[in-house]
Amino acid sequence: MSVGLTPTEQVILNMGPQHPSTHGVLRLRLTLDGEVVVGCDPVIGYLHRGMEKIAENRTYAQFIPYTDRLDYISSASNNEAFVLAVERIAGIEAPPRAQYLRVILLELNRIASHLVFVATFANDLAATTAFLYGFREREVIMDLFEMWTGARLTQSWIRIGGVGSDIPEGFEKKAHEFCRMLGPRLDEYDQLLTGNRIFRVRTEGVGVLPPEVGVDYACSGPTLRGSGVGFDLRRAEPYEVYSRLGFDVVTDTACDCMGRYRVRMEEMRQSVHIIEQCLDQLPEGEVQAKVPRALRPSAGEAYGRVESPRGEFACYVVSDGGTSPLRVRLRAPSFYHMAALPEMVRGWKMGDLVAILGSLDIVLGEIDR
Amino acid sequence: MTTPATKRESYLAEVLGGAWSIGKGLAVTLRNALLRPRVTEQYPAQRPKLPPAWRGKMVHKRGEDGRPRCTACMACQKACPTLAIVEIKGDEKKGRERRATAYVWDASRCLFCNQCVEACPFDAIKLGQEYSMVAESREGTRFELSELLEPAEEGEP
Amino acid sequence: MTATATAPGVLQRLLVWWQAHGWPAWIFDAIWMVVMAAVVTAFVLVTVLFLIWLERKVSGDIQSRVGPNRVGGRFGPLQTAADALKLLMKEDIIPAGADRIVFVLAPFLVFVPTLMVFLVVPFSDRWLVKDLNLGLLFVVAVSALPVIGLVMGGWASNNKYAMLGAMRAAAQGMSYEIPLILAMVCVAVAAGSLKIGDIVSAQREGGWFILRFPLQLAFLLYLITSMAEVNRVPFDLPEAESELVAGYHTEYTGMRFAIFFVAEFAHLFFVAAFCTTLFLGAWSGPVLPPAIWFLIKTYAIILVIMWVRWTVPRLRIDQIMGFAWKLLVPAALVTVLLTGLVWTA
Amino acid sequence: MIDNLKAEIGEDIESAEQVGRELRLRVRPAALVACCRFCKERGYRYPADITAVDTGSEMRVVYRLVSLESGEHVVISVGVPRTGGSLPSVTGVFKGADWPEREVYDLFGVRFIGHPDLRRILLTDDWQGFPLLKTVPAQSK
Repeated sequence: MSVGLTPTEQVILNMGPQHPSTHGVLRLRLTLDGEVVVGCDPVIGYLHRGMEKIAENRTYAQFIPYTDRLDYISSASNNEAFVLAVERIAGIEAPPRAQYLRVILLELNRIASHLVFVATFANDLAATTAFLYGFREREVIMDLFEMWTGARLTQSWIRIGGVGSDIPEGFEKKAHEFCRMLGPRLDEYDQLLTGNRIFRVRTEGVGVLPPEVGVDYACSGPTLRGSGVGFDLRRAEPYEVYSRLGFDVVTDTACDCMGRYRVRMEEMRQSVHIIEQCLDQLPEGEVQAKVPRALRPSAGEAYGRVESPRGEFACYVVSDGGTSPLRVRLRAPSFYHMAALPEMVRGWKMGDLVAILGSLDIVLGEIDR
Repeated sequence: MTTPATKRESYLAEVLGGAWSIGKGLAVTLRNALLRPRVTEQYPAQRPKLPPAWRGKMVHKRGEDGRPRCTACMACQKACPTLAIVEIKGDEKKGRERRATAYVWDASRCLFCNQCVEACPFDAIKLGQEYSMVAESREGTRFELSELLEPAEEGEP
Repeated sequence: MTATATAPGVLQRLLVWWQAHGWPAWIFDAIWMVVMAAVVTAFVLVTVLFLIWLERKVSGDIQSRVGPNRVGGRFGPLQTAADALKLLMKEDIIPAGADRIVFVLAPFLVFVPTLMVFLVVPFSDRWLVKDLNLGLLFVVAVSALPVIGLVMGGWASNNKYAMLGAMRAAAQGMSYEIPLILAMVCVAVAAGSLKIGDIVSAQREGGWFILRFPLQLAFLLYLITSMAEVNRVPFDLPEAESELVAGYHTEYTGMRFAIFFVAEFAHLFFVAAFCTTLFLGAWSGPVLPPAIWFLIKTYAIILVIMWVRWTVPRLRIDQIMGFAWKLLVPAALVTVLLTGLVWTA
Repeated sequence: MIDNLKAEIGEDIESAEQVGRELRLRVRPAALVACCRFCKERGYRYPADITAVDTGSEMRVVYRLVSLESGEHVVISVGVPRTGGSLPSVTGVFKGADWPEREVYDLFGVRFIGHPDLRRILLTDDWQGFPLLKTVPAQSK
């Protein structure tokens, strides 16, 4: 970007760990040429709590509340991945009602997470009002969680062999109400953001992630689907009762920030559809299978993969037959997306960097673990 | 840094379309400003109505005799993922007759995961409605049995 | 026209008394202008406090929130006063690597010109501190000065975010000045004068300029460019919170930050007031006193600017420049041409 | 698949076992990169996970490659010594292997030969030791 003979110099800018749009304690070491990003080196680990080490020193059940603190925007998907892996090793199956309830919890978490995405993404682009609208709608979900599980954010309500409790009276009615309310509100977002010309020029064509590159970086979830790859674990490796539920795997061929945003907007509508099906099909019965208090699964290993709102959240559990796992590996989607970030931002401007980072919807809790 | 080829609109259509799209956004914000209710909770003045399932400060239940139901069996301590139940002591009686004399729960360690409640064989504890556990020191977040015990019922000695 | 010519009756008598002593009238004039300037400054500062409160209330309404509601009663009228007090008591930090003199000077270089322009705002039929012959030119010249202060502040902070913010402020300030001036030129052509008083009286005789083709276009151009001039979303790139933390004033704290902040809102009030003067017939209106009419129109413009600010996202720097040079400048030139054709025809 | 692989790689494959949708391979370090490339060419383009397991007696690095089309997994385990072990890097095959390999290095101390930028990732640069080894005690039990 040098003008004529004027010599220019590259600047190294340290963005974060305290910065309004790094979505937590992320640090980006940027090399800038004027406004243009020529290099980006994400520095992570500020939130590292040694979760995988903790897991080796806790019983299986005791580790569940810790998993909530990974992707704290949608804690149920972390619970689910861990519980799924443990149940596979131990050969436990949750009763049908519990499986439906899990799906309801997971999908409500997905909507809550996507609402936070829309909110923060809009905020990154300075549309402050959409930020508060997203959180306003999310608050209704939080109230639903509070009513059922007694906690708003870190529910830890998916347990080995079932869920923590059955839904209380009146929950179904309120959930239906929420489902009916959300659709029109999303249409409103479309008017406020999706169609807005300024929003479009800021997101369309920005931060292109070609599908083959996305797969090579092991990106998943809306980030990969926004590049046109229809990879959704709810379809590819159905867990719980997803195989019985009708929904579309949303993809978008735009490969840019707008594509990723649109996928998430549409996924919220699909999630509403899933929740309504679950509420209609919800069978009677127990919500917790018989599980020994001191669970000692036989030696072996299992891989639990869950489609979290961010992508493939997986849990690799190795058991040696004891009460604690021998090894728990937490595979966080944001970690892989973060690795792809430098490639996506190269050549874009500062303002685009914020948009691209926002469009990946990272959560530092699961990146740093 | 390639922009996918999109159909280029005419200059004027682009300008007018852009203005129209912003106008739609303005209509949304105006509608919200004039028609939608304010959702903020005025916290200290207005307290949240908590559902019965709320997981807050630990509460020790009393038995019919007014004494704590806790028998100091240590099941909750074993179940706790974070060592939040620091100390449990019982009197000299054995088994079901035993009663807790000391019980220290550290709110700053607690994850409010409910596993202690589920582990309790005597239904002696629950996570209650109290959500404000503010303290000025770490010591202040440790609650003794007397602070955790639910208030005695009316009419009892 | 001098201050004395627009002065009310009491003043006339004072002047007679003054000249009876044989003292020259220009000293009286000077004293009178100082007094008026002080009054205007005080008025602007109070207005800024009110505007900040208004902005928070408006954004609260738009965002389903309440906004300030504790300090000084149910609607929190004293919230900004309390905030100002807080800022006054904050520690004043000058970064170690800063260029101290420039750093200290910058806020004032932003603040003073934004107050100076109020000298030519006709708040009512009697209240125009100095109706300069080249009033419009004065506004154009003085309101371009704050950009220098922004660049100085950004440079002196010795902070990369501030530097980027300052560069953005410079680029944006320059680019948007051109369509802004062209929009004003349309008004000058229509009024046939650069003098504010003439512009106002031209509207009293022939109707508000916004009702007369093609000045509607000039009005739109003025509104858009003035949003850019006061650095508000979608043109808030120099501050761009989500990108540059706080842009050029990242390193400013306490009172120095407050001066930047006050200057920004004073500028907002000015562009709205001047918009009223140029296009909405200034203080003219039926029944109510002229000053009230002026404020009603000004606040209507301010509310529109706030409404836009809380609705749209921010543009990128190259898009902002493209918008100015590819759309606003040609449109402004066409408007000038049209105005010329209509008014000479 | 197994037969093809054996024909290609030969005796560097120590064992192969199909468990459900997973093909679990045990491979010698020398054949790792060839094996990964072989799998990628056959549709296992998604490097879902790279991690290590320290059982206390032996350590292995586990590569999980997934085919997005068929949903099949290939799980490649490679044994490494518990201290000072090293493996060839597969970053040349999968770009997505960069960060996970750094993480395995950071937490287990396995060095990846040919990795473009092998630094600590989650822990600070001056951290001593590799915390996920079983020899490192957890603070509280």
